[in-house]
Amino acid sequence: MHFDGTFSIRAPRKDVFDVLIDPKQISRCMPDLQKLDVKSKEEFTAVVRAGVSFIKGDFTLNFRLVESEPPTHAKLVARGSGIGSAVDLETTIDLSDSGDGGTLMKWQAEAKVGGRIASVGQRLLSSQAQKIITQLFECLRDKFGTGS
Amino acid sequence: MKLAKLTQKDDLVQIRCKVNGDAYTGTVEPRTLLVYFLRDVLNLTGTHVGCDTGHCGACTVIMDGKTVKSCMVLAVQAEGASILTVEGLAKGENLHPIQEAFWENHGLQCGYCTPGMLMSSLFLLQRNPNPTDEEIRRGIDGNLCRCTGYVNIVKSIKAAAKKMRGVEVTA
Amino acid sequence: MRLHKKGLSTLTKLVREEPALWMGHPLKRKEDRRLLTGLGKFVDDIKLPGMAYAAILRSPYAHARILGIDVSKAERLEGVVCTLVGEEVAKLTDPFLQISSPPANKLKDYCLAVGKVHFAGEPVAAVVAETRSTAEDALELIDAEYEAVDHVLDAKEALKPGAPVIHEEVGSNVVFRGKWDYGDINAAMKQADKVVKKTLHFHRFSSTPIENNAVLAQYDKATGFLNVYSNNQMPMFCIPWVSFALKFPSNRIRMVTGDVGGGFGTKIISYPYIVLISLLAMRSGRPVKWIETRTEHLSAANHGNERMFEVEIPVKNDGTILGLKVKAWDDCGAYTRYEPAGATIWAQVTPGCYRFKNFQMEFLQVMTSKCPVGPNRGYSRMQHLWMIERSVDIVARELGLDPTEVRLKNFIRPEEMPYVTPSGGVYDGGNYPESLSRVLKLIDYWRWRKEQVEERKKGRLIGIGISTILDSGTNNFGQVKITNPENPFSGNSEGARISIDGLGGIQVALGTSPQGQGHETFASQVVADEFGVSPDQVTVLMGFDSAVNPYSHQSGAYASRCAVMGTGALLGAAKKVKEKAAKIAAHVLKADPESIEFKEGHAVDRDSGRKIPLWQIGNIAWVNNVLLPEGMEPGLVAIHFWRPDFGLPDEKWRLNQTLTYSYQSHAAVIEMDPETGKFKILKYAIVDDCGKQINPMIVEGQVHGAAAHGIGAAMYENFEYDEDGQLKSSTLVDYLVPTALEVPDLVTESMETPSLFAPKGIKGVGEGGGTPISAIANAVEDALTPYGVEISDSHQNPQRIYELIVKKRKKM
Amino acid sequence: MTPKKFAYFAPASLKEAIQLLRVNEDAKVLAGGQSLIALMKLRLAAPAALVDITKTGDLLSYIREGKGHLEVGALTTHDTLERSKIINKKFPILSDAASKIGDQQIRNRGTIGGSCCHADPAADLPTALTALESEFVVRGVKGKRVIPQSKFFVDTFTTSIAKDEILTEIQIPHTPPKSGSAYIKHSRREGDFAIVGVGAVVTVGPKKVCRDVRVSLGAVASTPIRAKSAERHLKGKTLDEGNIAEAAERANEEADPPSDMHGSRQYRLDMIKVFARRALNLALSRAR
Repeated sequence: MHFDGTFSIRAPRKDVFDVLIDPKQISRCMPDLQKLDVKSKEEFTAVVRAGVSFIKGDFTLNFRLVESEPPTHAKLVARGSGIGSAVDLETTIDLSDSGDGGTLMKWQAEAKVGGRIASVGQRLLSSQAQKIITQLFECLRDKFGTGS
Repeated sequence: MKLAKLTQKDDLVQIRCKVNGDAYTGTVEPRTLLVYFLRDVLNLTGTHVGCDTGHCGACTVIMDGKTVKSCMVLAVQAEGASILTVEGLAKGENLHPIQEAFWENHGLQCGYCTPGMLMSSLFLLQRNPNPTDEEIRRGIDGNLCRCTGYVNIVKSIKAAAKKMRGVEVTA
Repeated sequence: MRLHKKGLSTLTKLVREEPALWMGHPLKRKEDRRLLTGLGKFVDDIKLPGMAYAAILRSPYAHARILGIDVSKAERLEGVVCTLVGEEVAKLTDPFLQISSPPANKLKDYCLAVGKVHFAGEPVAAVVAETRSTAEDALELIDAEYEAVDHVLDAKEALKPGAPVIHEEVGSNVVFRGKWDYGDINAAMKQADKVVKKTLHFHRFSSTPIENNAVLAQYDKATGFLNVYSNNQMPMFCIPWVSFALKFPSNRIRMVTGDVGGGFGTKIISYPYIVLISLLAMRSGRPVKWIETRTEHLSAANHGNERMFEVEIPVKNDGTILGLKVKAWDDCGAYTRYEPAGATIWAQVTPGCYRFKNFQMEFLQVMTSKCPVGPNRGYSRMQHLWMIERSVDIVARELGLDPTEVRLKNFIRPEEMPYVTPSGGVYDGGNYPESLSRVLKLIDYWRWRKEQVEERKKGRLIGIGISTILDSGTNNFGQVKITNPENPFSGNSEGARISIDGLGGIQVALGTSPQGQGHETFASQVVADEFGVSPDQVTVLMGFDSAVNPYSHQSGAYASRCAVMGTGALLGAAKKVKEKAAKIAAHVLKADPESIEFKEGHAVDRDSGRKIPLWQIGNIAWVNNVLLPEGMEPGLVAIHFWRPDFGLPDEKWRLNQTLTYSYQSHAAVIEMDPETGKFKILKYAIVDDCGKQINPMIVEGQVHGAAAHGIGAAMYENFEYDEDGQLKSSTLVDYLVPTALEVPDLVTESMETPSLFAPKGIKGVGEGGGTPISAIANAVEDALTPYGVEISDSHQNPQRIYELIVKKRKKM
Repeated sequence: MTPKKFAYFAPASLKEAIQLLRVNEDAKVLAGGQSLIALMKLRLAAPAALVDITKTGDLLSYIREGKGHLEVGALTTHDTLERSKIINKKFPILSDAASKIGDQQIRNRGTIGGSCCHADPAADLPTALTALESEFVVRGVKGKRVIPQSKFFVDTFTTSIAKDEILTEIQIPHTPPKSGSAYIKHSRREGDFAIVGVGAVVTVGPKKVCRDVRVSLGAVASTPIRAKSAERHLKGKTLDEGNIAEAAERANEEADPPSDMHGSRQYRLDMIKVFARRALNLALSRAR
């Protein structure tokens, strides 16, 4: 499943970048964070409670910052599991100046869900995955106040 | 206000129910499905399990007069209920007319769906003693069969309807 | 059985020599009383003292390396008895036998994934616990870590350079590549007025019996026996797999089956589960039961073979088919559990019912990151026959001829029987033109054709589809030597034992392991006729027990063999028992053994009319044995193993691959809703001919069931994967098994052309060759004639049909 | 397959049930259980506690006349709805929907309240009730409140019922004379989840003019929705084939359907038009 989006943020690129690679900041935007374990600047584990309504469960996700070119580009991959399912997430963020002193953030996410959720929840999977991922990025955007 | 006794996840719950006319009392985990209560606790293994999602109907029993899929009902929900399973159909050596009709019309092959199919047929015929083919097919739309293509099941139910109405069946 | 009588052909009447009493009679089934009263004995109904339950953890990935599996939390859960992971399995067992030739046979297959997972749903770990629920709870506590690697879901993609290789040890994804070439296809192409070309796709589905796979294994330390209660369809055929994998002596493996809730082929390759549960039983020291869930069954038991075809058909303008040139890609999924058998079994019916002599087929079997395939009602032939029947209709359409006309023009004629096909098949009798004309009459074909034209004017789309196919039965295992000449299998054989005890009781045991086909009934009928008794007086052991039943390692219920093979074995055993009983009777009656016949429970001296009851013969044989003729061994029991006269493939792979060739003609009338792509069946008719029928009621039931499977496959059932290799239809919410509302009433009629080679003229029945899949595809295309839509897929999904219509509408 | 462990309560009154919901973290109401138990068996849902409201002794299964509306108790089964003479006569759209749910056993056990609270966007009754502009009576600690349909379905599997509230009744406003209603769905097999479900209610004025019309859609968004654009197009116009077809062409404007193996997004968008037209025509044919 592929998702992407673009935001304008009223903050300088460097500030935005610093937030995006800070595990503590990002994890606050994750749905119902249960636990965060920061191993290093590049690696952290988050336990989040995610799902749709009462169909939810805890997912343990190991994040790794695999590409970092401050303040323009970052790539974060996560692998984890929950509700008898495996989740692989690859997100890429590219920042550029929006001209008015703000930042243009282009994000892309590639999500792969396997196992129980994928095999019995096909009908709802992609719309719900989209919802969760979009919310995450909207939350990050909102940290800076919305742009235009 | 006094609440119902607070139970924990690991607590067992007592249930009382009637199965094929006999009263049973026992304790079960709340998560025990009715079908496993019947099969594992009461040793009534005629009721079968064929799927996880309540689609195949092999586990169909009659609970308080209506067919239910016993894999989609918790045993605790059967508290106080009266249940009829396939084992309760025949009276001693005498088969129920529906059982006879299935036998005579080759309404079964592997026999795995048959107990559930019989229960649905009984419920259908109790409500509608003279169903059309279409009504029969609707009446068993919750029971999957992979052997018969349903043709002889429909035929069996028609023949059973005649028997139960007291009309003589001619071969 | 009115229909049955109507179905008797003139030919049959001529050869119906002796007045059989029970054969041909629609006897009520002996199995039914227990099944109707809830007393059937299925695996899950068995409880052994101290029994524990297993549950299996499965891969969420289509293709991934296993980085680690941590079972420690699961093992600490109260009620957990033991666990097992792939690494341990690799130490405890040998990889499963492979029947392919090198390099595909280098494939390493274990009962739990070792090092890598190859499809979503593959078992990776197992838990044994005191209860089902606790075992399932424990699965949630296993931490399995994977690293996904690229997967491949399409057979053609899997062949491309750089494609992910499913099994590195094989080196590529190719299982088998072979070319069948008969006649002169190039000359046929030159002779042709036209060469019709088409690309076709046959989809994945499975027969999905209502009872899932089930295994209960017990290792008895006292006797050293491994007792396996399962619903496997070929329990003795899987012994080599179980014995070699477990490194356990075959003479201490006891295989037992009881009532089986349908099989249809899908229960043949359950040996990985038999090995897994046996290992768990050995490890835990407890009897261990495993009942597959429906989700497990749909995602990981086995699917039918998916196949792609590129077809070229040289034809004459008058509809004569000169030959068939085909390239086929068979997708067998992630393992070769019974493959590459499927790569050759289609060749049983190489030209279908048609006379063309020029045939070329290039066949590739390829592995992908999907559930492994396995036998499935109509195994490997239905894909091929669908391709042929679809092709015949395409030819008719392109030439502007009626599809019945093209069929009649190209059918093998009854007077050509027995007919030897280009691939060496020997068709054992039949009248295809009559079968077709009967089904046309049954469905009122020409009236529908007229009505179709009238209705089209009113905007109503009626479609009529027909199909005549072969339903080959009793396979010659020599066919697997085509893919690997080293395979130590050929021919076919079955065992039966008949005894008359000291009180005159007749007991029969057969090697066939039934799953609903009524073996107790048909065997009683056959034996009753032999001894001149009523079937009630014959007891046939239910199920199969290797410690009790006679068997061959080809025993089992598959490939429509039971009636033919079982009867062959029964007749042989009966002959032996009768010979001995006749000697005893002759001795007592002071008569010539040659003049003894068996009638009404007695041995009768034809010459004097004097007789002695069977029980008295049994009494002398077993108990009162001083009265035996001098030198005669006591006892009245015989085992017979019967084998048909089969050969081996020649250098061109010519071989008679099966003993019998039943056939069916189907006709479907549908009404299409062009606004949605959905359609319904208005009428469905079938004419079948499976030779002489032992029990016409059972035969008709088999015809119904096979048709319902084909209708399900054509209209509802489909295994579809998403781009990540996840099965989208892994529950009955999405895997759409037809209910009584979807399967129409089936109008049937039968013919009875006796087999020229099988005992009593019987032919195998029950698979139906997936005929509705082509009849319905043909009907859909016919209904859409105003749009000129072509149907190239075997699954008629409404959305796809709708999209085809929309595409054509845009062009119109 | 078996559910994970949970605590089970069978309170003797609704009041007690509400208290139990309030004090138990992650508790879920159990009525017929035909959706919930399946999800629990698949271990996709694992509530810590179930509060079984079928043994409260409070009457929750009824179909009766209220003031300007029909009152349907939350525990009324699909089977009862399907067979109810009054529903058949006044709200055939509900009989249509109820009769197409799952199969006979599911209809025997599943309830209208359960179906609404489960709020599966592809379910039949919520879509039909949306076209009827029904109201939902819920009881909580503070007593009773009535939630209008437009505020009831919030998201996939999500309603505006609070954690400690229980749906007790659905109120269906009576339609004026010369109204007709219908629900039809497009599905692979009859009892399957809808690929597209359409509910329609029309009221015919003098000269066959459309006095009022409501079209609801299921399985094409995260909740059942109204096809407002189609409604607007038809209101005030003559209810003839042409106008209905034109309105139906607009029926998918508010939809945002998902894709699955039975129907892609585009297929659903196209099918909405077809089934909106058919539902409107059927509803019209029933308007007397």
